[in-house]
Amino acid sequence: MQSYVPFVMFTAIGFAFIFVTLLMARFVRPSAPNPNKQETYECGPVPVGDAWNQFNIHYYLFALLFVVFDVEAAFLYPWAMAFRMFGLYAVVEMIIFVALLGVGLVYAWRREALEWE
Amino acid sequence: MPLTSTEISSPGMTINMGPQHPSTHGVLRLLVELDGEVVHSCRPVIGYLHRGLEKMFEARPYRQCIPFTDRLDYLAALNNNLAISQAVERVGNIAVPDRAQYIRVMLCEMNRIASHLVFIGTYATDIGATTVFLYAFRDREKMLDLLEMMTGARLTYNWIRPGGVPTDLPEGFEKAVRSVFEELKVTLDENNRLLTGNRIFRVRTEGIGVISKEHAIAWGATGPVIRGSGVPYDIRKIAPYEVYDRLDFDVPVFDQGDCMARYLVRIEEIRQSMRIVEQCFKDMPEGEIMTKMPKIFRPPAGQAYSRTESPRGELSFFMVSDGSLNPVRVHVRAPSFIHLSMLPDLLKGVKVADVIAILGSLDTVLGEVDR
Amino acid sequence: MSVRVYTSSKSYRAGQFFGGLIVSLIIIAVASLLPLLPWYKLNPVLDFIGLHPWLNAFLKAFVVVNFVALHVLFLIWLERKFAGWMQARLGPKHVGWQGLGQTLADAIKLFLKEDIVPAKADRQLFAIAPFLSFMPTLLTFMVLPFSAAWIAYDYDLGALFVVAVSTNVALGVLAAGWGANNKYSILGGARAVAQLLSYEIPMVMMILAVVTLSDTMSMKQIVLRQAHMWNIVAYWPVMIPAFLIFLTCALAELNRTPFDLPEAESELVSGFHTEYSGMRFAFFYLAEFANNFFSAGFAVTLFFGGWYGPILPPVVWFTLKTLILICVMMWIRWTLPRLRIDQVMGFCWKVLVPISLVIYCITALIALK
Amino acid sequence: MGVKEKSVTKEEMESWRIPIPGGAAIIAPVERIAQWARKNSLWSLTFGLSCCAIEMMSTAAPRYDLDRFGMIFRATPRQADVMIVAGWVSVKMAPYIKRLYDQMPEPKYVIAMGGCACAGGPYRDSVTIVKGVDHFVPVDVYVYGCPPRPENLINGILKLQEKIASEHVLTRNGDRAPHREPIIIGENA
Amino acid sequence: MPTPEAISKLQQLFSETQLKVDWAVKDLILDVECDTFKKLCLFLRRNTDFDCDFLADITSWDTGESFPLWYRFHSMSLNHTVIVRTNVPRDNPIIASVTDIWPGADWLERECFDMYGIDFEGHPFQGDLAQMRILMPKDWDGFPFRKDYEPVFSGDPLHGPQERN
Repeated sequence: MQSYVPFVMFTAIGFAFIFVTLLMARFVRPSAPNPNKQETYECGPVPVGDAWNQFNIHYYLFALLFVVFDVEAAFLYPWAMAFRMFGLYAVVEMIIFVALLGVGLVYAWRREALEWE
Repeated sequence: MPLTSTEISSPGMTINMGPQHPSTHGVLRLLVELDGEVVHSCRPVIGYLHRGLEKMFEARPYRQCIPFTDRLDYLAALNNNLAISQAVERVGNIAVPDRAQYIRVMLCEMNRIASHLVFIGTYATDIGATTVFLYAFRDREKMLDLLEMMTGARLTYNWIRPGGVPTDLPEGFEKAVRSVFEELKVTLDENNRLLTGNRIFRVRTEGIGVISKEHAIAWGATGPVIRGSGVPYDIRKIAPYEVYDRLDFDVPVFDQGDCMARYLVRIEEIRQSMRIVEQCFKDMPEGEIMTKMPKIFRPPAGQAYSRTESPRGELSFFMVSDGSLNPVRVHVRAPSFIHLSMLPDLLKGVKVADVIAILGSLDTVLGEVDR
Repeated sequence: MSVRVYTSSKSYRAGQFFGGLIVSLIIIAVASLLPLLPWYKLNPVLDFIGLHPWLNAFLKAFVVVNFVALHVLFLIWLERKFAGWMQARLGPKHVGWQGLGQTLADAIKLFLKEDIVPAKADRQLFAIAPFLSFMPTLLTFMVLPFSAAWIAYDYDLGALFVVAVSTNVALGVLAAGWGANNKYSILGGARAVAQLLSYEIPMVMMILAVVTLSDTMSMKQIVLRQAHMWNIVAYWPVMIPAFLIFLTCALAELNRTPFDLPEAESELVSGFHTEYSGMRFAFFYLAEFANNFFSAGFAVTLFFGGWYGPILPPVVWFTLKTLILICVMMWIRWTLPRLRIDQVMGFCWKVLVPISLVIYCITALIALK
Repeated sequence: MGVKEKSVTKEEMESWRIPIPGGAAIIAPVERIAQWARKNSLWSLTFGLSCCAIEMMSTAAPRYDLDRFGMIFRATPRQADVMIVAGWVSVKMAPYIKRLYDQMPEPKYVIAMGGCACAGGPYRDSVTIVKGVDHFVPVDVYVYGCPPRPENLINGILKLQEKIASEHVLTRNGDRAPHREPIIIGENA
Repeated sequence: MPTPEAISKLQQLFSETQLKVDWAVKDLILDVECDTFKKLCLFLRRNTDFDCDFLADITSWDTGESFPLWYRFHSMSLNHTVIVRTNVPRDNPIIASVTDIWPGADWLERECFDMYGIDFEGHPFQGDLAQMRILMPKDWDGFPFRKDYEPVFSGDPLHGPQERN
């Protein structure tokens, strides 16, 4: 548990830093709201429609790819700490693992998942 | 089959770009319909600078129209002065002395350089290279110094007028011009290396916003836009005015029709303009600079138009006179106006970032579009 | 009438260059002096070895927060001055000596500025976004080793911790973009997430490469392994490309110019922080520059031997190296144009990811030796 | 229409000031700091209309360099302090400028740059042009000229800084209309 | 300048067309009636001796009795300019649109509509006043470039015409 103390403290102090600053600013800053000011900014004209609508699927695909590769990285970190125990065998296994992922990447590439269009 | 099926279409998002937008080059408003990052359709809305200039001309004597033309295409005010002066001269059958013609051509070319430098700067900013903007403006300041030396103003010169030019070249002008040009040639190469040789700039502009030759002609594009599409349409060559037929210069033409081609045309035009100015100094005859004009100028009834090559394209003034003090009608054929009308076609299916790249490459001036 | 025509000869331009060189050296010297004064003396005091762990952590966190805030003030000034120098102008000049008070004035002004929350915005998300973008940055500072003694917490999983925490910046950006209910913000936020996540992968792989070579994840240990030779020199065939990939990814993570699409001024006004004003906006700025410092410092830790260097104290060496790297990033920022989103993503997935996978495999083989 | 000039009493103005324990002795230095910060960090809205916008760009460019005075251009009104209306304002444009001004956070300032923005300029007899932006936003500094030279604009900015430095800034109410005394530069031009 | 044979052929086909050459700038000027105008345009575009593929300009003005329209065409291949003039009556200003021949005529025609109220038959936005308006605000009353135009002052700078002062 002891090792989490700095982590907790940093989070708390960071939070407090922003919070206190914003709170202090709250007492000194002017405030003069008006309907125009409250409205969303869109280059002067009144915004057309709402900004919250469904998004293109491309973003989603990149997120999926990211998850795959990040999980890979998460596996590799413990591996990097321990592979010296097993020698070349472990390295070859890791390369096969990475190559499998590479094949996946090539597959996605070929299926044009990496194209934005 | 691609993984990303386009059959699932999300409801479009309509975005306003402008009137206050960092890169709409003035107060153009683009209503862009987006699907994610891809533009479905785009509708330009103009008229935010409309001040009824053509109507105001109708209530003014011919010579008093000139100050207003400065504020049409404010980046190349002298070219506008020249265009309306030519229209008035054609209506009133006025001949212009040779020396005045040379001075006019020279200054117009210098103004063209200044205008193209603004294009380089703003276009670089549109693409994201802020530094080039400042370099271009640093060079432009030197050009403005020269123009100020001649005309006494930085931006709105009101200097070329029907019948000639008001003042002769000032002392030491040639020397100043030469020294500035020496520098400009160096800095132009530098800027050019920063952009043209830059891979990022190339991928952002090559093959983007392609205007085919037929398309450009059908839509009435002129100037660097049509020359970037492979049509050697330059009024200075095909219908020479002033002394352009006596000068030796090339019309740069590129075939690709993309943003890069339009950019390269303008870069090359700066070099050609410098060439023209240097020739003007060499060939300029001595003599009068202003024709004797009547105090009260009443041209005969009739219609006339002028065609000139402004930095943006074919700038033409159409003038109708009924023999009275004021024109009945002055119409401005503003090249930017025509170029903007091509936008909806050009912007179909491009990315948001390309909207800016394409719009910037047309180099429109909204003061001219809205009149 | 005569008008002065400004001309510049070759010698003038050479003078400009050397002048700039001298100015940059002075900047670096000043920058190295800044941390020199309090830090070196505070070093033993700050360790607080005998204190209660909670109090110890509290004091450390307090000092780090203040360091970050103050250093960012300096960094923003440096950025503007550097930009001025690159762009043939002067940069801030009239506020304090050579404009050093400029950022302070900006900060106080933003502090006194009205705070606007759009009526249509999601208030909770809108409010939490600055926290989400600043806190991960601050947490990464926790494990940044300025010297062997001056490290807030020598976490034995430091490198992994950095990877885990710094990804959360994307969350803050997305919250800002989505919460404001502004179309520019949303596009900026979506771009940011796609870009930050994608560039995370080659970056993680390169960190992993260094970890594999050093056989440790502790930041302090990574530097200690470089006592005789910097990583980038010792294993140059893999580490030079690794550093270049790391730098590229860092630029992308920081939204700096070839990759500043989330806040692309020419198309998305201000991107994800379009709707933010006053102090809330200041925190995005703060986070961005703090992140910049951290990325450069992290690169120094991984590749350039951290605090090691002759004569000068370790903290100074570390800061000096970091500042030089920051200047390189600024140099890149003020030189290059901006890419398009599909090109950014294509570059990452088609170039950086495969290369980084290959480099990692080679590194593993080297490390085995 | 135009800007409404509210008449306020001195007590009313005093009541807007933020009550800080310690009274004037504390307020004075705090206010001085606030004035210093505000005047030295005028972020301008990237907003150009016509010819004057080009001169505004020139002013930001290397020879004149607005960054010296701590003035940078921000693209969004949410982060801007001063709006330089550079150019003529048509009837079609006026509502947008009004909205942009409204969307800026307090405290905010307006510089009317050029004859057109000040009073209609050469287009005074055009039906579509508004005769000066002060018909719908309060203007702090009028910089005349057609277009004003960069030096002139810098003069206007410095004058605005002086004005800010003499303002009571720590007020909860953002409406500074009663304090406004416009500065006019080069009116006889 | 088109060849004499081409000009004589044009005169045979369009006998009612008045033909004039402006020798100062060597332009061919054609005066046509409103109803044969479209036919002439098609001829100019399609005939290889004229080959007017480039529409340079459209404008009109107000004489008090009618709205003359002035078209300037250019041929890229033959490098000559042809000007076509026609008159539309003031009480019923309507003329065929040339947007189907030269797409670039779109905005130029819209501008003529905006300023003079001339209706272009066959224009994509024909009859839709709000869409046709291009420079003036959508809700503007009247056509400002007409000689008899009297603005209705609203007094509000944010809406409607401005007073002259």
